Amino acid sequence: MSKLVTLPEAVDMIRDGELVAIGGNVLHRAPMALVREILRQRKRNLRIIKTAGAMDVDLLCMGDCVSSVDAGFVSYETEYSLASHYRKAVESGKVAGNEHACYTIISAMRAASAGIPFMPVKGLVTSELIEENSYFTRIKDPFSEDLVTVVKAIRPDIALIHVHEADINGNAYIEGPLFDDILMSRASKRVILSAEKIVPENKFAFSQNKAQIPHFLVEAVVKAEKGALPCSCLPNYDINPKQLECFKRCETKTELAAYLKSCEQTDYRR
Amino acid sequence: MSKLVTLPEAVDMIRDGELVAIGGNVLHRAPMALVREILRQRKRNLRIIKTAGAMDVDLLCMGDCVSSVDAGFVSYETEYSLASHYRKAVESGKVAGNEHACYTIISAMRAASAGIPFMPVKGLVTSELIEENSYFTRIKDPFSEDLVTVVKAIRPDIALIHVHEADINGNAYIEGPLFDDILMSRASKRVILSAEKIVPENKFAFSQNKAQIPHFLVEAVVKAEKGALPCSCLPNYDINPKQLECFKRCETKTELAAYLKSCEQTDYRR
Amino acid sequence: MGEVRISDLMVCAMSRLIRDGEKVFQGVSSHMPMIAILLAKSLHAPKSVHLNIPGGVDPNLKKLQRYSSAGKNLLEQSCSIFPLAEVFDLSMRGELDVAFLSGIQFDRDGNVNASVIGDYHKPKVRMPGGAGSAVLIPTSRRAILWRTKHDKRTFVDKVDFTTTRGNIDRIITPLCSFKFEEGRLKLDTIHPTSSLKEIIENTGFPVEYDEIRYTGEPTKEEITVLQKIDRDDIRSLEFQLGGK
Amino acid sequence: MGEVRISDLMVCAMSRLIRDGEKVFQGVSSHMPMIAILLAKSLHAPKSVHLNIPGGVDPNLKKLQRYSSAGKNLLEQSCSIFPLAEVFDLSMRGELDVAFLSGIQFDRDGNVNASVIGDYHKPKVRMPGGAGSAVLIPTSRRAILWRTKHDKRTFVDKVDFTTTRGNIDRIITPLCSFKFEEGRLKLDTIHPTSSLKEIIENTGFPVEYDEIRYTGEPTKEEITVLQKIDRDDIRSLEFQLGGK
Repeated sequence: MSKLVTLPEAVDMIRDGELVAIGGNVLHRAPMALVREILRQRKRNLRIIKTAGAMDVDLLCMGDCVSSVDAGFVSYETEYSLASHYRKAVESGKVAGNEHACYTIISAMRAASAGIPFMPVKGLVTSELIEENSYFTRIKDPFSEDLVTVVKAIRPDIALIHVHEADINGNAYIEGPLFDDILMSRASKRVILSAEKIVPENKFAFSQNKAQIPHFLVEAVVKAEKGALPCSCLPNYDINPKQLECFKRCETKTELAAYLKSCEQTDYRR
Repeated sequence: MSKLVTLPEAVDMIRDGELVAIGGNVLHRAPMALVREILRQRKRNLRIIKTAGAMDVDLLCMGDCVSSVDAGFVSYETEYSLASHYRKAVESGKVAGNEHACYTIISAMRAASAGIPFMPVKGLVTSELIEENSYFTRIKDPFSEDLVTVVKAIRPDIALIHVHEADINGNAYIEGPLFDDILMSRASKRVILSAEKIVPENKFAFSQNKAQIPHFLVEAVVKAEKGALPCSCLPNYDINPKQLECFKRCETKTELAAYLKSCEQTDYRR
Repeated sequence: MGEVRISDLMVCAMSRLIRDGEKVFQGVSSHMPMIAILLAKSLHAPKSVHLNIPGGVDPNLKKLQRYSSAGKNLLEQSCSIFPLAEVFDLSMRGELDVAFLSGIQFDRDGNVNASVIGDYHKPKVRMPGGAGSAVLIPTSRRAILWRTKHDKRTFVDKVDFTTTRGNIDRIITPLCSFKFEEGRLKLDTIHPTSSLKEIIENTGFPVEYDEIRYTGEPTKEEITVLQKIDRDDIRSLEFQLGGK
Repeated sequence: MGEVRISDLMVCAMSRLIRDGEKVFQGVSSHMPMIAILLAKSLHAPKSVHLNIPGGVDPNLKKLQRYSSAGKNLLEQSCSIFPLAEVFDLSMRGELDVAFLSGIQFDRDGNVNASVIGDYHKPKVRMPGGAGSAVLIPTSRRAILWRTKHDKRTFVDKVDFTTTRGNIDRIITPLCSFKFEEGRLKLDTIHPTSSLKEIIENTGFPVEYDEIRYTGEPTKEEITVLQKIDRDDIRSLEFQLGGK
């Protein structure tokens, strides 16, 4: 049975309030078509998980889709400056900004992927993050009696990951940097993929490049050529500065709606 | 500076009493040339770490090189029956057989690779292994107050891994099943590689197949064509049943010495 | 029925327990389960997912290795790689449907010994180790155990050592299939090559059952497929070698 | 000296801290450290190891990305892949030599704030997050910090929030280099474009020093190499954009 669905069908699988992990890193291979459709469908109170986010998290905050963000970093990099909508949402108290190091997000997802409730983290030593956040605490190492910081497991309800190739069963291949997406696909209860290209079912069987995400972890696949734009999905395409700047200039709901509208033709292309 | 050394030089780097992790799985890609040289150099009191061992552990036990074995499984598979020298050594009390599940070895190495003192293990629930072995214990999950079993980290002093290709800097590539060798290369303080082939320094840079073990983790590289025999190193070669059976027939020290001698020409070929 | 071989019967019994779409793991020294999975995938459970140690998901096995059920051939033509450590993780988070595992002693309460005969720290016999059993029996949705010996030293009143216990679905032996229900092992089906009497005589605990049922014989179709996927009769190896 | 640019000076100062053979990590929003590593590898530290987020070990960078220091180009012609999660692990087990990191506030006691200005739970300003700082500053052998702003809001008496503290080696600013010794930040070298007076006026804690020393100007060789590896002057981006 094919797992291929349309973009609206895929996003319809996300329920308000769910814990949603987003693949990619800063402006690279973020599942932007899926993110835009979340705004169009007015999802609410999503709790976002990301190691290093940028436009994805910013856009979701501007669209009022988010109640919390657990991340190690949320900002555009040097050239495109700060994620102002995320920032405003946290500063106003609308969104809970659950601060992590990228590594504690990774550690928390490793815990989830191994079915364990927490993960010790060596590096978090002298930090007010431990006292101020309920997902960190210190326990005794039972073997040495030394204190060790631990982070609570994060098991996302759903992961949104943009890949280069997928087949209709859900086997998926990412070219180049994997970032933390493979771990994310394991840590999450369900996985929705958007893919630049739908490949024949036996393609990976006869290829050197095996799918890094096996079909049985995947719930749905959306064909989404250019589905990461305006973020990059190299080697297919680099960022689209014009579209990125166009969004960065959005300040009102009307401007946001216009931005979303302007992407519809690409996003809905099958 | 080249890390290429001879087989005797490599094994000379292993000190008596060290915690030695051995790559491969059962009869597949075990670093047998290195193992044989350990016997020739009469190393003593090595503490062996392996997920699923077979002839490697058996041979080391027969050579009186071992004081303990931490493993999930030590046996030849169906056709070649049990690891009788390992078994005798444990039953006689000469070797401490520290019983694990393969997964608790993996978990313990994951802990070491993340610099943490222990790792929670979901699956070890009702088991006398927990009470009877000091490297397992139960602690409270600080977030739920539920009990969780944890395994103590295992940080081998040295890992011995047989690979298909390595360059003189220590970058190494394994074809086919990786088993737990990549994790092992991270968890261990030092890594010694034996390689079927020494490839030019820029080979991996221009290849699709990148080294899975980066040079900076590696201390020494030995050129060891057929270095896994009589175990398999596919696709290069499958097991050598004749040599395997020849060893399985060894019962006395004299026969063992003859077996080791018979491999010298292959093992010492440069 | 005449020509029913125990190895065929056991493999078919194991195979039929696999349901379509299930994720199924087989480990080391596990030729019979490996062949059972291949059989199920050829017949009633084409969408079941074959997981193994090297990590080839649903390999297209052209030739089985006689000496190993964990070799490189298990990567052949697989679409994705999902090796041992990942399979363990999958089970730990509750998503592995079936794990084929073994042990050397089983008792009526569902305890499994894969460790030692005798005292744990001064064992009379040290076994190879349970490999996956200790962590997979408790966490897989259904653990299917098999053992090619069925005698009073294997099915005992009380195991010498509890390596693990957990979600046991069935234990397949040369004489019968046990199921685990209401906290104890019960006779599920009697192999047509055996009898209730023989089972009772060879079991170290009282044999309990709800009704007398027999294991279905291998069908012609099953035998035909078995002969195709396992030309060299590797499924009988454990018997030829006197059990593991 | 005339033409010394602060961006060149800072990158050279960072670069010179890298010793041959060291494993050095640069993260997100880290163009200056990235270029400093490339410079070191071209000159005095050819065997230093360049680690980054996508994971290309020692990539052969033909063109830098203006908008990112974490892109796919960082895999180009690398011999092996060692991505972020692995770099973190490496640091956790004590084997990462140098991590280039940042923060928004630093105090004399070596505390680093990468989190908020104001109250943690009701922040006046919420920062992007420390990404790697919180776990890498304590675990890397030497954390080298850089910040393109040097004022009394950045170098403060007491940070608003202690995100982390740890093995700080140097903090490179547009005015000077601080070192961390005997439990406190001390002035290490004064940039030739600055002065002790300017540093004191722009630092929120008493400026302590053992002796007055100056940061060496970029050499001709360094500038030549910089112009080659960073043709587009991406190293000056943080200044053009008014700091991060």
